[in-house]
Amino acid sequence: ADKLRAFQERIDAEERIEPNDWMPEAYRRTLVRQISQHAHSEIIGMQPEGNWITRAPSLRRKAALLAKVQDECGHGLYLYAAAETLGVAREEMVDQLLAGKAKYSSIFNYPTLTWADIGAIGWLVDGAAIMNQIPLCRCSYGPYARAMIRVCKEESFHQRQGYEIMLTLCRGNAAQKEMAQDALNRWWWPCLMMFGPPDSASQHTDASTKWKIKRFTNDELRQKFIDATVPQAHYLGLTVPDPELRYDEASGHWQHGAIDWEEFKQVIAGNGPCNAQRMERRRQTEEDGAWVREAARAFAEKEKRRHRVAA
Amino acid sequence: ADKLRAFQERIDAEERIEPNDWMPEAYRRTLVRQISQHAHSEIIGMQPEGNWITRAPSLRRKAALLAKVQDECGHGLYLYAAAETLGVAREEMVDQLLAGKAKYSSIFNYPTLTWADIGAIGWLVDGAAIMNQIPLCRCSYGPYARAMIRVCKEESFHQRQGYEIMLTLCRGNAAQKEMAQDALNRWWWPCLMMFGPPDSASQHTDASTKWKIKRFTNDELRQKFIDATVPQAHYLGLTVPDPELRYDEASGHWQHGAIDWEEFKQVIAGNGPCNAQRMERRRQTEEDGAWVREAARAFAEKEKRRHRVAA
Amino acid sequence: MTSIRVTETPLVTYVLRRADDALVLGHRLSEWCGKAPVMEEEMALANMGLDLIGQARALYTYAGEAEAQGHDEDAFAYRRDERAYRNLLLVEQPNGDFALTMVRQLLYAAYADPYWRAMMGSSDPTLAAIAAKAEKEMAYHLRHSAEWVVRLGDGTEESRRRTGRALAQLWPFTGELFHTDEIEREMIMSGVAVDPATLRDTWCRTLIEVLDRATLKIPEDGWMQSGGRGGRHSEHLGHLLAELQYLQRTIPGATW
Amino acid sequence: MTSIRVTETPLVTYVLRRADDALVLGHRLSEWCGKAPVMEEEMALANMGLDLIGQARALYTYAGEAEAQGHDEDAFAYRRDERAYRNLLLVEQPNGDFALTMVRQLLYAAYADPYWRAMMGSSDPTLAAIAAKAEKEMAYHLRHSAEWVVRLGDGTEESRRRTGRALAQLWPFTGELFHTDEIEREMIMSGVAVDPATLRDTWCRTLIEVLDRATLKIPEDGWMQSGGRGGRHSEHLGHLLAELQYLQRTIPGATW
Repeated sequence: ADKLRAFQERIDAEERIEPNDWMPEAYRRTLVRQISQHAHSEIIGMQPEGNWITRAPSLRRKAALLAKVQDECGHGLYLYAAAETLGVAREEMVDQLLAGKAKYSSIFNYPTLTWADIGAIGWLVDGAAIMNQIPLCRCSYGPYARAMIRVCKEESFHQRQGYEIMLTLCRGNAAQKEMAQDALNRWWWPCLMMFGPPDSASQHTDASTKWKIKRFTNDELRQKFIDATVPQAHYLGLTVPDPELRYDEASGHWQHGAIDWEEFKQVIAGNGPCNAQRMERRRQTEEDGAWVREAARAFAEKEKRRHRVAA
Repeated sequence: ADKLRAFQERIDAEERIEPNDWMPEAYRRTLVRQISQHAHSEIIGMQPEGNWITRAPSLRRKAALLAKVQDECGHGLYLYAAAETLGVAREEMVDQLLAGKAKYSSIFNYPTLTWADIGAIGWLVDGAAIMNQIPLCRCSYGPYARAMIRVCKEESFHQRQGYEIMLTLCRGNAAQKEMAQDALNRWWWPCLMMFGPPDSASQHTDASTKWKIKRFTNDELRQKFIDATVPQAHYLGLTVPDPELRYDEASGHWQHGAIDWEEFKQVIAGNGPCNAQRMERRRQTEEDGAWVREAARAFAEKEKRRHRVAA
Repeated sequence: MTSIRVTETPLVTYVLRRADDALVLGHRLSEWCGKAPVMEEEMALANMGLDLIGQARALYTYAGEAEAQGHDEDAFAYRRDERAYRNLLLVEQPNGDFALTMVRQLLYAAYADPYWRAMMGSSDPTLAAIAAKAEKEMAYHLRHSAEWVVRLGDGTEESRRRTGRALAQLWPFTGELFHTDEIEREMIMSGVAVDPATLRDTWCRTLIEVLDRATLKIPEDGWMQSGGRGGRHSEHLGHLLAELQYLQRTIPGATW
Repeated sequence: MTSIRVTETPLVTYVLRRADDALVLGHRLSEWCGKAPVMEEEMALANMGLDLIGQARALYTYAGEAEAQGHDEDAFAYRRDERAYRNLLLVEQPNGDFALTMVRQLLYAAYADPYWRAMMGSSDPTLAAIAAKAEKEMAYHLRHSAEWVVRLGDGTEESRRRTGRALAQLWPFTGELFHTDEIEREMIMSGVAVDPATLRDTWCRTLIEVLDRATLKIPEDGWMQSGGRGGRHSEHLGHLLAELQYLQRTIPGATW
């Protein structure tokens, strides 16, 4: 109990908790769950964008997209590393993902149907991710906070890139502009859902807030995102697909229409358009690569033996 | 020896030899080799054309091409059936193909690079095949002769279709016409090689001629083909890629330049541009389908048992 | 822009949806060419592919007449983007193994056979005529795919596992077969179209009967995917179209 | 027609050939995205893909300058047909399994690393500058692919079998690395290009050294395939280009 009090005092004093420090088991569990989910999201998130690398419409875009997807893999790797400081191995986390026991962001269960989706993902999905992640740069757990600082820097680069794709399309010909509007239509609501259920229904907020893992509520972050994004949509000349959207002079906020939480629930439950495809692909990749990992292990063993003999 | 003389007399009298008739072992072996090679050619020949089914430029062409490749498979099947009347099972023949012990027509070791190649194959490859095959309709072995009658009928339909593709391209825009000329450039010489080595170097002609399996020499058939094809090329407005080609008023034949028999030798030896690819694909198909054939066998077994129990 | 803009009326849209189903499934079957597990099956898969491509051509041609904007069958097939395609998600699913292809064919044919039979009574004489031909073809597809599903389901352990997995994988795409929307209702009301809801019992009975012989069970009805009729496809269709349309997109306006 | 017509001079052709090598191999590597056997390898494959696409861009841009017909990098990449592509057959071979991809990378990098090193002395300052960057990159590709080939060759039975098969499969495509023709000779004579024949020993030594550690043997030199430099490709390139070029062909003339 003393330990617990001391721990909370450090949190309250905005001190960083480090891997070797004492921490409550629930704090550790919450962090492992959140960080690994976050890592899984980066890895699964490679798929919808990866779907357009071979079809990117210019070499510049192709290179930028490949680099972006590579960054996501990098984010996944250092997030797994951050989670490993809490005593759980990457393999274990990946197994949980493949077994369907660990979650990843529901947004990646939507398909990328046109090139404009690549713009929309950068602009909206990365934009929403950044809103979620900026406060995490001040998260009480040191390794996670430091990982997030790096992630956020790269994400905002991606976000600008995505917006620039949208801008190019919106200044392009009629077909391109239509493509951009269509992408906004399909991604807008799923992006609002990225912030999670409304505060009235959220489960994890309380403890996470006390531990300074979470610093804003879902609804607060969602509002921030909307306020930042709506003017950008207008600048692009696009229509946000929410007939109830209106600017509230008094609060200075954009007020949105009702979110279809039933859709969110279904996607979380595994029924999104691409859940099965994403998991199958990840599983297939693991399976196809098994012989390579085995060969690498066998070779490392041989090398070790050879060095021992040589020594 | 009596039997042999009687056999040769029947041949000389243009009688058909049927499966249950006595025949010399060498006759049987020659036929099995030739018919199975022919069957393998039909099956392997599905690949270069199959390569363009998903990319055919109109629905009419797509349907026609799919139907054509299907016909080839059909030819393969009844040629295997004709060979089976000589006491060799289809599986055995296919095993020989997969083991690299049986040959197929060298022409199918060239790649189809553009849509015009589909036209060129129909026009030239099928055209050459027909030249080879029409005399086989009068082959001394009944089942083979009857199979060839059917094959030839369908082949000449394919040949007209191929020519019509070329005609459409040659009447089309500059890009299309260029495509057509390019295809002729690449297919012309390999097609001349389809008739086999020059008579001066051919091994099988003698016995096959005596047995009325073969009725014309390689060079005779090649000349027939050239005489029929060159005016068609001119009608299309295409240039035959043989600078030495010229019409000989005296003989009424088109005289061609020297054929690069080294290329032919290499392709026969397995070094054509696609030999490895064609065999690998056939092997892969066999391997991928193994579980299906096994399931079909297992089911048939079960059904047999069930019927026995019911009876 | 090499794409056309379709002037959508309920009839045009209704016909295009069926045409797209047929073309996309026919294209998928044609991808098997040269890769079938037995040579006899090369013939059968090509046959079914040809039937479907034929249906697509007749339907596209009719859509062009109904639209009266001068679009022929190839304009619809080769010059519409992924988002303008209106086929069921079921038919665009990749071939997978032979079990998946045959289960997909069964699920579709068990629907399409009674569908076209009913459409023979359409108040639209062109559709009724197309239906008369298509019904015969789909009856064969149903028979053929059912035979294979039974054989694979009741074959070896391996084939049974694959067939069960294919069924589970494709099941969520079957809900869409029976959807109707504003457009379809208008066509149903006017007697042009049949109400797919009336086909559901037949479809279910056929499947139960086939799967029973295959020693497999119809999956429980869970969440159903949809979107194809509105042009919201899976990620697979775009790749199919990139290949299908490449040449017409590269040399537009040519005669082939 | 959405295709361009290239005004070929020896320099333009020479540069385009190298650009096509880099683009096609870079594209192949990018196809691995999200499918690598270990996550660290996702990073490495993407890195190598990015290096090659970067090389292609620099070379295409230079080809455009040399041609002076207003063609930018994308015109060359997206608006030339298969027969106008001039890459080596080696680099267009499909990825196959990880062993094949790594052996392909080794065979190419063992050539490209000394090639670009030598090209740093080109009399053409733009090519010399591109070479300086490319050489560093290819040295990494060589190291990385060599490490994997050693690991796979000397790993398990299975990995050894796959690596040996990959080597046998790709070997016939290595002859083309050292070909020269009229065009190349002109460039060699003028000091713009290096004679690939001078690189052969280095290439062989590198391979022997790597394959020796991998417990594998260099295949005997048999018949060698060629044709890529003249636009006579394998059947694989057309499918790659259908995907690569789809969007530019569909909506031509747009800015992306």
